[in-house]
Amino acid sequence: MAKIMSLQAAIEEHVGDGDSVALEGFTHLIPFAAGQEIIRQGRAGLTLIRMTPDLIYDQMIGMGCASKLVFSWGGNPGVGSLHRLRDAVENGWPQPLAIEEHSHAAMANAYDAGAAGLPLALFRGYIGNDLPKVTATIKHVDCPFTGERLAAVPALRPDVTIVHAQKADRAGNVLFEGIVGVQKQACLAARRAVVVTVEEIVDELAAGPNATVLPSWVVTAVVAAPGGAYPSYAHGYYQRDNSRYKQWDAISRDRDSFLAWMREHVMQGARDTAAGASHVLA
Amino acid sequence: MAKIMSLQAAIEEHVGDGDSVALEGFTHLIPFAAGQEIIRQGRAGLTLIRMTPDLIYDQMIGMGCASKLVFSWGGNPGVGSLHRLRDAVENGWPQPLAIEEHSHAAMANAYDAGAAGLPLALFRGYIGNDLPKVTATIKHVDCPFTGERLAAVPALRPDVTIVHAQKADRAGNVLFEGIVGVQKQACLAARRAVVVTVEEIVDELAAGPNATVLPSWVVTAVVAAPGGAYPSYAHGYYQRDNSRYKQWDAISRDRDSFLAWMREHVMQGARDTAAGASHVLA
Amino acid sequence: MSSLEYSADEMMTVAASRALWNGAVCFVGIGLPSAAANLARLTHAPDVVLIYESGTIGTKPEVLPLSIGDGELCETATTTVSVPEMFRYWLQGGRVDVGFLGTAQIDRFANINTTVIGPYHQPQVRLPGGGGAPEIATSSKQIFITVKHSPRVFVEQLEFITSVGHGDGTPRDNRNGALGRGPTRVITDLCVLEPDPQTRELIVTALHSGTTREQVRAQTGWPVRFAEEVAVTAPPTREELQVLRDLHARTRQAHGV
Amino acid sequence: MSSLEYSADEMMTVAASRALWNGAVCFVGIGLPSAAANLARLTHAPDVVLIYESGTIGTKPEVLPLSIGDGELCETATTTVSVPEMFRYWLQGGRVDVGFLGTAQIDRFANINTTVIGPYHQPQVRLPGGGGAPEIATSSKQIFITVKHSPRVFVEQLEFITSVGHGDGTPRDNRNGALGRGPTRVITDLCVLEPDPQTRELIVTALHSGTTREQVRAQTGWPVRFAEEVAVTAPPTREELQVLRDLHARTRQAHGV
Repeated sequence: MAKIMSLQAAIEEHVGDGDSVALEGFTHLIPFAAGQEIIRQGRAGLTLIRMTPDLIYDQMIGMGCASKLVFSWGGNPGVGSLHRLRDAVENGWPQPLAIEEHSHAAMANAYDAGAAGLPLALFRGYIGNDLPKVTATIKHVDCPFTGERLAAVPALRPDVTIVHAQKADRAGNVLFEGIVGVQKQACLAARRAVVVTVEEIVDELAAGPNATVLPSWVVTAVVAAPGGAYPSYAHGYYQRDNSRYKQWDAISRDRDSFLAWMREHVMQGARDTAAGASHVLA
Repeated sequence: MAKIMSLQAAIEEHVGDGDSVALEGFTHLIPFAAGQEIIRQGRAGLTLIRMTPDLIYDQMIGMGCASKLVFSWGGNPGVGSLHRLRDAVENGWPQPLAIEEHSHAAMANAYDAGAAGLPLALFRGYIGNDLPKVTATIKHVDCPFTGERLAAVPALRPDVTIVHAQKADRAGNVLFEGIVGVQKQACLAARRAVVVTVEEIVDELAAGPNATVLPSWVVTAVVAAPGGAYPSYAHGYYQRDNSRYKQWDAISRDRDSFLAWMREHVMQGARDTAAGASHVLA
Repeated sequence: MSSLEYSADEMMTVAASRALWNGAVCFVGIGLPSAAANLARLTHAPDVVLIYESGTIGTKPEVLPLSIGDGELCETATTTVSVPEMFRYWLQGGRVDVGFLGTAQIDRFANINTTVIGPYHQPQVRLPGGGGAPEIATSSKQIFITVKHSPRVFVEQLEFITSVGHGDGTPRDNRNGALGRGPTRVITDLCVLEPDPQTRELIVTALHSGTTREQVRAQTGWPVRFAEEVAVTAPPTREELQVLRDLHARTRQAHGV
Repeated sequence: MSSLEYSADEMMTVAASRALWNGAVCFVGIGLPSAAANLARLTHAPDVVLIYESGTIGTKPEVLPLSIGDGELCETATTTVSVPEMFRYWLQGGRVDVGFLGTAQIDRFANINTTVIGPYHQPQVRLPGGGGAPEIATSSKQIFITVKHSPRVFVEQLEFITSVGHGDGTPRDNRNGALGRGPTRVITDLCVLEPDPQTRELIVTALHSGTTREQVRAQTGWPVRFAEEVAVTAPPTREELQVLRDLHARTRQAHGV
């Protein structure tokens, strides 16, 4: 059964140095508040897993939390580069970052396999491109019925998965709505803990019979974090702050301006999340 | 784009002798009206695919529509045997019936693989039991990462899939709610045609963002068939007629009483479906 | 306890229900397992999580379902997923504490047959088949089986293994891929059997109150052995009986038969 | 047509939009492809089915999304599925008529690179990577690519193939597993290129109205060839321009920048 707790306590208890951690949310419901709490708590040596690292991993990488990144598209959506990710890969700043690079199809299938308790995902992919030359975890399996050669990748099984959702009820059942991405799969693939931040904790989820719901008993911790997906968005609560995504390009391009921004908006308290919460109220 | 048409026309146009046909619906939303129309039109030589043959395949087998059955649980749920299925398997009446027998996990995975355009499904199954000795399509694949030996079955790709749903809109988009079974997978796995009977055709589906919806462009024909799942049920419309399932045991136990019942309730017109429709109105 | 009147069937259902603990995640077969699992939920294990293969998770039916996919199961569930998701993410994903099965036949190693009596290709009796059981048997952390005792059910040799128990008694090797411990308890209308820790053969570990060893021997198709210490199953309590009878009464009324 | 003022970018988007037909199922990349696909939907192809990799199917956004997963895409969609389902059932399932991609670099066989400039392990410029493109490129029935013409984009040799086009020009063999025909059209701000039916090298099949062969040659990093008959792309119509400009204006307003 999920335990309802504070964000600080949830990260303290469930995320340790050196863990492999997936903070998922495909453009929508990105768990910024949780990622920034990990930064504030100074975690290091993490293997960060995420299809689209987005601003949150740019921040975590730039602040030195990560020693490895598993990903499939590392840009600032609609804007351009993730400069902190680039600086780490191109120049090893603030520290070298190992990368394991996949396609979206591979990572989505690998999460699916992790949720399904399989050791591998099989799919029609990695045909004719150079990714298998640089990513050691890509293999192939021949279909015993047709002879077709299919791509295989190991299941993704993060130690801890962290996601943001719209609602939990008081028992800790969680509802996701809108663009649901790979959140459910990433949660069900976690080996040790599933931490879910939510916009609000309610008496009744009022979900349809086939809504995307995680039952309480597969969730470790539920955290009320209104605005916790800001500057990404929470369908039904607030919109994506596209201007922030655009501003990030300038903020993050330079190491000093990045550090100054992080000090002001993240390290001295959850001001970024508060900005998100104010969007909800607005 | 789906074409809205009559049940008779849809079956005439899309189901031919010798086709492999999946009529799916896991206890809920079983497409009885469509199956009975296939009987009325006298189709023969069909390969019938269904996880739980249920009363509808018992009727189709007893009326001589089928030469082969692919299935994973062939009982009358909560009641006992399917006597027409047993008579075909045990005594070859009204004609011999080849069977390809699987577990639910295998068939569910095989539909999933069919929907996903894969040639095979891989899963952890068929361990320690005798099904692989009698079902030739069960093979194994070794995981290239862990060495684990996993079961493999070919993807299910019916020529035609037929399902029943609650609603379609006038464009032919289809909504399923409640126990959604393998309907979506079975539809997306079809090679040639997808026929959907529905309780009603409406202006707006009024579905949630993540409801189980089949877009019109993957559906071939939509048929208004109120009561079309009777004596199974349609969540939100009418309940399962458990007494009919129990009565079927006596009706179907004897060849003559079976034939008499079919003549009266099916062959002379869609009286069974009308009974279902009257449940809706009640 | 004053002496209550109860049937052997009621004793079986009550004994089976007691095996479930509060909070257990239970993948429920239809029939006897469903009655036992819901009795547990309505008595000592209110937070047991009941999963049916139709995709319903955390269901709390007011009446017993006739089929594995009755509407009641969906309407009272935490959520309802597709059948492929049920078998992939929830069962194969290793989330099930107890797979609760019935059967047509069982052998001394708790292998079960629900497929066929007689040769597969020339059956005397064609049974319904495996359904979810073959993989429930190997992906659940442990298996409970509940079935009425009779020599036609408890047989020396199965003609067909539909769902594996402890195979031929050889300790399971992880490499064969089964995740769980297999059958840990068989609950009948006469007794409870558990696998011998060494041989994995089913031995009687508890006799239901009032049952004799002779009765069990007479209803078992092999020379059944008894544990060194055989417990006695306490008879149903007044509450257990009341809740079970109410459940059956509600069910009869709801099903209109 | 009277002569209208329009930019080369507008010509590119309009030419790309015209390539889509009504009813086509189009898997849409962000940026230029998204603008072209939505322009098609708002002009000659109202029933084009737009799919974004975030899981939105049949989406009809009023404004262009900045990201592949803007809320607008979900709110206006027929349905929204999980990302694994999107890649498994919808893309790999073979349901996509046109995969519409942008790129950072492209070679003469329409292979594309969005991964890295310089050696992979010591990059000069680390690009975002493949995202959905590697499998869009091989599971869609055909691929359109739209990108601005420049010698840094149209290069003689890619340092990294992120998503395969026509490989080294050897005709595709079904056994390598790619389902579709690969890139059939590349639309730039100067021209349209298509693979030569024999060699599969991209050749210029249409010049946008007012563009010269010299301009194309100057902006292409290899000695580009021209088809025997080179068509001229009609300039944007008044309606196309109006709809496109309205779309961009609505988008600017909605994004608040």
